[in-house]
Amino acid sequence: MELLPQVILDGILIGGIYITIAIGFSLVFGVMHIIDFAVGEWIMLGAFLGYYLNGWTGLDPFALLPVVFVVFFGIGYLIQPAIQRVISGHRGNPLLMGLVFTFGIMLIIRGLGLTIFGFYSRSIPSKLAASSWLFEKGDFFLTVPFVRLAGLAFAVAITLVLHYMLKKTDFGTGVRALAQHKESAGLMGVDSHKTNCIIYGIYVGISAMTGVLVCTIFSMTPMEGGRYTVLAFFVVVLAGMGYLPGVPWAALFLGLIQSIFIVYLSASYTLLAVFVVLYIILLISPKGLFGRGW
Amino acid sequence: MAETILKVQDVVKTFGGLHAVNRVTFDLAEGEVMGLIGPNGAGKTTLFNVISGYYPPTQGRIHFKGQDVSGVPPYKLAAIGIGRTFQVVKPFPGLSVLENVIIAGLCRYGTRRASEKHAWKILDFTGLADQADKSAANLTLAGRKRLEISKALALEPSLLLLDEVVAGLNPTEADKTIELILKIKGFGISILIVEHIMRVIMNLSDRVVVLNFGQQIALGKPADVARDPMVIQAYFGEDAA
Amino acid sequence: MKRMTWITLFLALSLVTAGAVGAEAPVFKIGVITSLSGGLATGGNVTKQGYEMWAKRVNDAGGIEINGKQYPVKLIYGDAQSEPSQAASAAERLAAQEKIDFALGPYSSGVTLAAAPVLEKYKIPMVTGSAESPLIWREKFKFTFGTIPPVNFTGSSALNVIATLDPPPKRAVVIGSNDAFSKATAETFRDTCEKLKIKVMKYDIVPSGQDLTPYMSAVRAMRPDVIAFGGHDEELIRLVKALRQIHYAPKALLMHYGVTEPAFIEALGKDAEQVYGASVWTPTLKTKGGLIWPDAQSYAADIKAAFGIVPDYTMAACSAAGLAFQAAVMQLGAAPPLDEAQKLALVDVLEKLDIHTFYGPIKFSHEGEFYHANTGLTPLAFRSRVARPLSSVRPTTRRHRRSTP
Amino acid sequence: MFFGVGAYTTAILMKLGGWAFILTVPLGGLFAGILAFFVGLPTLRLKGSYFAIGTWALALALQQLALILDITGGPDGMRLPPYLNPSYFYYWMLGVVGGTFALYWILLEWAPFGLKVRAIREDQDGAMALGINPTRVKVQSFVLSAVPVGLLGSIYAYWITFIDPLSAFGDILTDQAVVMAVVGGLGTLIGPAIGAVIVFTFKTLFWAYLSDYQVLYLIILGVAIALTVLFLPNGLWGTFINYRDSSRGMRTQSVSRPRIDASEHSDEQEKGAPEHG
Repeated sequence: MELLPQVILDGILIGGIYITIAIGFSLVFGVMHIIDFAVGEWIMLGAFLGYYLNGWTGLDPFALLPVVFVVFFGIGYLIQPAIQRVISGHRGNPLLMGLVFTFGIMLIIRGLGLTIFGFYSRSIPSKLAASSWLFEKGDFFLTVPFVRLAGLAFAVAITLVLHYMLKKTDFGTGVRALAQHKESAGLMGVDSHKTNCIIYGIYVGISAMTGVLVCTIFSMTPMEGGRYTVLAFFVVVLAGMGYLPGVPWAALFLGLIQSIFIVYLSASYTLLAVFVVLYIILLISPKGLFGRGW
Repeated sequence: MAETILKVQDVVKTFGGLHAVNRVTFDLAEGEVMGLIGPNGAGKTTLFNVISGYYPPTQGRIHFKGQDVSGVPPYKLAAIGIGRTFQVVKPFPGLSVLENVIIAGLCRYGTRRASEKHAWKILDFTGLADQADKSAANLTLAGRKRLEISKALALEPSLLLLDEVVAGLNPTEADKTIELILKIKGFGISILIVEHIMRVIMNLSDRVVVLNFGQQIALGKPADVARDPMVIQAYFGEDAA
Repeated sequence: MKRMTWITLFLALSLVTAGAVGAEAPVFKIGVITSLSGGLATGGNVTKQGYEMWAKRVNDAGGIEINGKQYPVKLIYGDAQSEPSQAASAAERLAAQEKIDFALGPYSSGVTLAAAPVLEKYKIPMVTGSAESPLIWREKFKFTFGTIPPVNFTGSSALNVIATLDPPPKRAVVIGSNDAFSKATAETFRDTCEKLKIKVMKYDIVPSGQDLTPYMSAVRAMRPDVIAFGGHDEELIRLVKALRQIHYAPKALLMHYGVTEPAFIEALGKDAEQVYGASVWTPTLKTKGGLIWPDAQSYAADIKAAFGIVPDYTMAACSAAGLAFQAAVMQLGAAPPLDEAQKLALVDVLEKLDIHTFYGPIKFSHEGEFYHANTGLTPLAFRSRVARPLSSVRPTTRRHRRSTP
Repeated sequence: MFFGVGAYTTAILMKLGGWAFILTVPLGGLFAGILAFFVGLPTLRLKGSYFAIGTWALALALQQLALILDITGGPDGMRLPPYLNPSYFYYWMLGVVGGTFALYWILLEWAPFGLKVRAIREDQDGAMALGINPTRVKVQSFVLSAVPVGLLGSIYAYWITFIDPLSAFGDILTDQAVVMAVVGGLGTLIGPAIGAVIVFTFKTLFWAYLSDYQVLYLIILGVAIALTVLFLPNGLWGTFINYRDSSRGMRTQSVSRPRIDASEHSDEQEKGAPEHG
């Protein structure tokens, strides 16, 4: 049977999930130079908010995304000043300071998550999860799971919205100015404090929505945040740290490697392959696949 | 005439499409002081970086003591006798003045003890001995420029590349530094010096190379070069020519 | 450098604090080494609740009666953090500093394999209510016992049931997650399939935490009758969801662990149907016990009242591990604290133990590949969702006989 | 990563080769050093955070390899015969740690090597002009830091008697080390040690008295880290040093003064990096 189309499709669909995992993370790094260790925890919290909202309202998880975004945008907006304090001023090595601070945040969230949600896996039911398109013609077949397709569509939508926001709006111009030069952006009238808060809010919001998505497609436990932190990290490094346009391609690349490797080469060696590829790419081009990182 | 120590042949260095240095050719004799001048952005520091190995030349060759050293990394050049200073001074701010010089001496004298002895001699010579225990970060600008020279000297170079070691100093300090350079010249060390202040160049140099937009526009005795219309045009604009 | 500092200080401090623990009221000090944090915390917490339930009931009754006097039990926890090295450290701390009389064992095989030698070193008997990897019992630890039979003892039972389906399955795909327990499960599935003349078309050990959807697409193209998967709880949930998403249902989907777990059923809802699994205990089982709980139903009711959940076999096995200790120490008639000779004697008693509990019979094997595992039990095969035993099947009797001559 | 190499060297040699423990320890250090050399050569060309990410990826790859290979026992790990004598290991560790501290002290404070390292840390271009080959010094330091870790990995394997890919190549210890480094102050020898004492004492006390609230431990640790970073950016030790120095006034600083502000300069380097690159 001809598997290749299916394998490529599966890779792309996995990549779609990786896009949403990594894109907010990349945005925050690009603008504020923060490596947020808690990214996986935001994803986890979002998943659980989605789970409970779904339980109370019975609405489909995709319909709940805006609510989750608004709630976590608020949380991110409120937390950002603390992070800003850590990475600014006369402190040694702001990058490391930010990393350790968010590591602390991660432990807090994980601890609270375990206390409140318990240890078990949860997953959000969705009508979409039970259906798929199936094309079959002789040896050729292709299954398109609706829920994953919706995930990819969501990823593309998020990417386009961010792109539009950064390139076409005044706010976006301010953000880009801020990313390039903090002081002169301030002189030109960009309110860096507010802009940073909004960007961080957007990032936390996107991550939380990703959580809902992940919990619908896979499942979630309060312990699992770390896995997504690693994924976000790898995608962003492949894309080039802080180079936003690279994220979707890096995510798809990673998804395809995984998918092709697990089917055609050796299932056991899949993760090994992912790490080796990451290492080699770093050696050849430290600034990511496109050489455009920070 | 003494033997040639440095031979710069048709050296080109481009960044992207920009020719920072374009076909520069000159020789430097043993014991000679060569001035390298030109307006801002003429490519002087880039040429320095090419000669001292920080950038490989895009085209052309550099020979030092008859040996092709194009593209050889800086630390190897330092070991075979090319010392340099930086326009933006690069002391190790967390280390003391003495330690700064010891590091340079390590290249010639393997042990720390021997290198320290050597460093004291150098510091006596450059007049920094009384500030030896000071942290390099706490030196005045004049002190830091002098430390740059001390470090380069500690390598016991046969060729010294000095990048604006006088610029920014007050007249008294400047005179002291010029005096120091003349003393160094007295040891027979070849010197290639970049400087904006004409007075310095005219006093020190045996010959002068003039760069403008990366191009070599003149080469010769200071007095001749000063009269060269192309040089005057480069420095004072079209109207003066 | 930093790691080195950390380890040295750990060592130095553990030597310093070793002498600090003084005499207290006579209680049985029981160390509980399990993963309360880290990736295996879900299972770790299940074991913790099982042990806790037992200790609570013992202490409610005033303690364990030894020669007419009652001695309460005190549980002292050591968090294995889902990491063997941490388990060994925790065991070391419990043994050297807390001077425990007895230990109740960890969740997951890797962690047990790390803790067991340490306890062996200090001659402290341990009964574990989890850890189903055959590896543990192959190591033949003198001081380690387990109430759940290893997966190669139980795992084949479900396959035996599947083999009786009509029409009989012919082709299988076996996958295991790459951790000690899951890999052992997958190996058992593979070996049993071969024994039952079910052709294993594909056998793979995959790194844990992978998205298996592309793999399943490939498997689907092979159209196996059975998919057998060895893995931990959330991996099982993901696999079922992945199959659902690509709209593929093999005749039978076999998983060993977790199919009877309420979380599994809750997370998957209807999708949990068609999943087969093996287990050794359910709350509906008919058992008769002497100590504390008269039957499975009363135990389940107790757990429900205390934690609001339905106990699974791991939790029950953990409470039963406590019962095994209780029975053994009562037979021995030794009051706390136990000295080294008494601990050795306790091992002898445990080896000869043959009791009936709410969990079923407990009788540890003396030799062979099931050395010190509880082979008194009869494994059951399940179909999930209803979590009702399909039938009770003896495991391959030949093996069974060899282990208990 | 080098910890795992040391641990697996000892485990494989003792278990499959039947070697004596004492012989395997130096080999653990040696293999860690060799690996550091071959890894360092290409990886050390990378700057700052990219280097960290590169080694991280490689450590994860090694972990996967240990999970897959047969010689390492795969996910089942390796078990060594237990040796009942904690003080034996205590002296081994003390010896290695003491020896390492002494060696580092000599190399960094007395030998030319220390000056070269500091020169590169402060200004790489400046150091190159003085005849220092940065790649060489970096690889040397990398190997030097890997060897003791490999030795400790060897000892650890026999002490704990069980290793598997997660414990040997896991990052839990690394995380803690980062935490301790920052709690205790960065860029000093003593800072991490103080951080380790505090974290360890806290952990022990917590386990002793609040064993039922393990999850709380995560939260408290998280809060402690966050508060330290927020209010004591130089770590406890660094804050102490700063306080001591400022109360002494800005007098001449001695040569061997621990450099708390190293990170500020490295930050400048980071910012400057793209221009040189």
